[in-house]
Amino acid sequence: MNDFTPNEMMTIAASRALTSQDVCFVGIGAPSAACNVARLTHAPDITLIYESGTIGTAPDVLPLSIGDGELCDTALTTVSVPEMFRYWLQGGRITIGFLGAAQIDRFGNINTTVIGDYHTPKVRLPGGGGAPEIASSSQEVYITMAQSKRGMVEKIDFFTSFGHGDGGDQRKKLGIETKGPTLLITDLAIWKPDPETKEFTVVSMHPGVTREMVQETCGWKVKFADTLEETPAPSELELKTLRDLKARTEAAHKGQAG
Amino acid sequence: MNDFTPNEMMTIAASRALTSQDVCFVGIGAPSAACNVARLTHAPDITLIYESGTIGTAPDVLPLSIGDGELCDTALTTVSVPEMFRYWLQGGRITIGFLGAAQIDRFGNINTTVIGDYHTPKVRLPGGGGAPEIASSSQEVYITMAQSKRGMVEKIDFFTSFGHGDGGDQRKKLGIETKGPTLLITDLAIWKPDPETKEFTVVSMHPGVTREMVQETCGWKVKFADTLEETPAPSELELKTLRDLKARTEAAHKGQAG
Amino acid sequence: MARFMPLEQAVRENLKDGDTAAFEGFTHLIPTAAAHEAIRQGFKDLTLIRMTPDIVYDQMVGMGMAKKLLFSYAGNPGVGLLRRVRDAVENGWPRSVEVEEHSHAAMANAYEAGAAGLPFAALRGYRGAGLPEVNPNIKSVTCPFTGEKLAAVPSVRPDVTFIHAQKADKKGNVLIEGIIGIQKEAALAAKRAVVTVEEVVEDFADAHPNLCILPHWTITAIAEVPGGAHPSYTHGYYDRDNASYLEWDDVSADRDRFRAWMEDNVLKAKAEDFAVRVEKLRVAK
Amino acid sequence: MARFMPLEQAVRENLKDGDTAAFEGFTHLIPTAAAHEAIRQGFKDLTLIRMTPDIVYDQMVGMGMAKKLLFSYAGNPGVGLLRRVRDAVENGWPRSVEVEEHSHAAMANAYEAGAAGLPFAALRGYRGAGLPEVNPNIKSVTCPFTGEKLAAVPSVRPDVTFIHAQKADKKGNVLIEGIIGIQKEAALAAKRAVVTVEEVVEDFADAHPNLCILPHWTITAIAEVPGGAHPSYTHGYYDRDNASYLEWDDVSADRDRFRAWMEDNVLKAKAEDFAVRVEKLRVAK
Repeated sequence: MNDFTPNEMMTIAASRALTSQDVCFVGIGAPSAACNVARLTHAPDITLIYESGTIGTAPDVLPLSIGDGELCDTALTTVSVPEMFRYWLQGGRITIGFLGAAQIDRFGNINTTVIGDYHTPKVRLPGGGGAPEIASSSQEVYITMAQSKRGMVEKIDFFTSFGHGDGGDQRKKLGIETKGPTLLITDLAIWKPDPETKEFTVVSMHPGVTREMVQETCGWKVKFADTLEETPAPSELELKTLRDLKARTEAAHKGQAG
Repeated sequence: MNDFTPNEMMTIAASRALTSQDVCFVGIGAPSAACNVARLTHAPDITLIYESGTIGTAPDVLPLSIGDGELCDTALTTVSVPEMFRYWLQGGRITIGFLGAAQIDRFGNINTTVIGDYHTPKVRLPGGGGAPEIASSSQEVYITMAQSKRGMVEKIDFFTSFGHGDGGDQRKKLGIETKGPTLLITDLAIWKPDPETKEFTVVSMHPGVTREMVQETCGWKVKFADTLEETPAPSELELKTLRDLKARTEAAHKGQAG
Repeated sequence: MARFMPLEQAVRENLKDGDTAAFEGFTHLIPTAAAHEAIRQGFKDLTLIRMTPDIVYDQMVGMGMAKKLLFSYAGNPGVGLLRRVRDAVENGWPRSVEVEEHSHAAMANAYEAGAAGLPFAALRGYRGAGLPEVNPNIKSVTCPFTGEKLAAVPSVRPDVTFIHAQKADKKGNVLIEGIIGIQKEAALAAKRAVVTVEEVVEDFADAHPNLCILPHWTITAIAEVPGGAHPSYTHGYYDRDNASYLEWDDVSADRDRFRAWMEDNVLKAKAEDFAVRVEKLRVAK
Repeated sequence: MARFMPLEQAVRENLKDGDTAAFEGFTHLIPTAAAHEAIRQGFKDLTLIRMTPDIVYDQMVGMGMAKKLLFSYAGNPGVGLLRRVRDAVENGWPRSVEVEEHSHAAMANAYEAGAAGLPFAALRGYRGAGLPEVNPNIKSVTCPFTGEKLAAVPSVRPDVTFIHAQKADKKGNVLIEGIIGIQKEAALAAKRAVVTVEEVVEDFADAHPNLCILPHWTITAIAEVPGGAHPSYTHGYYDRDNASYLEWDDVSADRDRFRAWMEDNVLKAKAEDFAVRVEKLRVAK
């Protein structure tokens, strides 16, 4: 039971950052798994919100999209999409916006729009969806993604959502009152922004991970905290909860045929 | 059965102006009675909307307020008040806004706000409620009120809602694209605005009414159309429908004790 | 996070002298019991917000609790004028009251903007109307695409909003049904939201997914007060007491009679009395 | 006034070359049958609006029907990219497509403003984001009370909106349940609204008063098309066909395979085929 994949460690480490008091705006993919593991373990009263309008949802399987029927069936209430973005996100009621990223820089700025030039893109990605305002209206933003040189870059191609810009107090200068990215959880480490520069700094490495591994999979020169912790390995309960969730999810999504 | 009061004639004449195709934003009082008589006689498919959010309502008794439970019970759907004013009224979906008035002038401008100066009023009336935007956003406005020198005045004390202003094309000049008041039904006559000046002009007098009676109860010098019609007397069905409705209403409202 | 408590405590902990307070309800679900509790606790210098101040605000103004009213229709619905409000505005009795007056459309939009965290609301409104001349809080914005000029009003953000609702569940989620009015927006726009409910149920598991529900984490305090909307009504529980609204027109016509009525029916009463008042008005479930 | 008619007629009468058209549905209730009918009828030069263009717009773009896309998230939800949209944007195959891109918040507000008859929507959005630099339709307004600068976007007013819903009643009123998304706003914002429904029932007399209902006089045409949202789903009728979304990732990866699939599954198919496609996905009532 002590065997676990880096991806599992990532999801579980991310889940630990959430509490029963949080109202979490959940992005699809890794954030969704982490949020639901938190709900199924130490944060049973966490409020999960998906941008499709489902508030206080408790899915038994992970949704493939942000609008699966399971989300509505298990929600406290389901509101319209304009209400979701006006009253709930813009209204300042989200404590944690939880995002994934295709490209990220050291200041938590995210690109999910294009690789290359916007008008003549090399790769046209899906775009921001809810991310631009999740990043600015949530009280804090957590980000989770697997490390790679392609994903963690010196300079992102497009500012889909704003993190800390060039660092320092640039958020404030732009009139953004919220905290922005305060946590980055990868498959190798936990990162927090430096209090001054806002550059993401490794504060904890997952079991078995070395500084070299972190640096090799990151496109910028990594800063490490003076006192570096080791992320506690997944507990049996955490691992079982995550794996059961994934197994239920796979069964549910494969079990349907056109 | 041929006996009827001027007030009954007023309500029934007003009801005849409505059709099954109308989407009518209903003010309380005389407009409410007229709209429901129309629904119960010649316009069964008329859509009645009250500002409390009830759409397509069909009350068995007249509501005392714009938010009686009966309105919700019999409605197609009930929406929030902001939605009512944004999507339904401002959205341009109301064909007829039906208003009453405390004070009116010859151009259909209405005052239900104050008698006397606004800041030191002689009588503080309830105010406009929905009227300012009912008057500007409905495709047309019908007004109904009993005639009196106090009510039909040369100059209103306050512009609660805008009719035709000083007449002519003043609505257009103010950027109001809708038709404004196109019909005034009193207990004595039916009035329509002159095509050019927009001054309300008597086009039909109710049975037994004389020009003198109309003038004596009106604070401005009344204009009469060249060809003046006589409003057809209430039919048996109309009168019975109205009286039954009033009787049901009275019984319902008196039957309750605190 | 919603905490359940007696109404007396909920009012005491969440309202204070000088607050900007909304007791909202659009004919339906008027939080009368909460307003009466506020009257008993004798607050002063309140700015009272409500689209349709009716007899509850007539009572609070008549008791001298309000320094300012922000409203869009100050009448006894279907009956007539508010005589205590008139006495305050026209004669300054028992104290003068400042008035900030809007249209329904503007106030509905202002609450909506408050719930949406915006500083103002834009609407196609007030054209040709007299209110912009007497209310400096009606300004304008210009559409940057079409050049159209629209009315602008500040969003409404009360210190505290009181509403009445059908049900809370045990976690403190609140369900509002029927004529839902402006209550969701009024609660979300406020710093603190206090809710009285007809009853507390286990959960809303069987409720339709699209109903009007306020999650427990949007609410400060909940008090169970059966009948708490009387003489307004609670859809599914009891009917509107239209006779009481008609009666109020007499009671409020005279200062002494008003005072005596308030003494008997509010100052000497308590939240539990509301259940008795609606007994004959209850509807078959 | 809603008229009932076959889908073929509803599309033919309400869509034309060059139109600005929204086929809306937020994961749930995507009007696939209507989109496929539009593909069969071979329209050109459409401006396609949708918050979440998914495989339906991938198909329409791949068939060369769109000259412009207005959207906020162009992905196959939970699966990946839209390969036909990519091919059009990156390589101009089968034709180049103009892109107007917003955030979800901006588009939701733009539809909302369209339904509300306003020319623009204001939101606290886009701060620090890159889109305002590449989209000239993102401007700003200043709050006349606080001086705060907010983002402004033009309201969305499609020539025609297509949506799918659970039920119509015999008068043509339409009921939408579950994840209601942006459909009410999209229908009300449009000049013409076309609705496909799972079934037609007598009336909605037993429905809860606060459900999402579009009155018949807001709708142009209604066609009964059971299964019409497949591979999306209809809450209460059948589940989302997630396998089909995964399959599309393969189908759409290759131009020839895409064309062949479209020939077999869309061009040679008809509206009635949708009922068969959802048979195995039906949920217990």
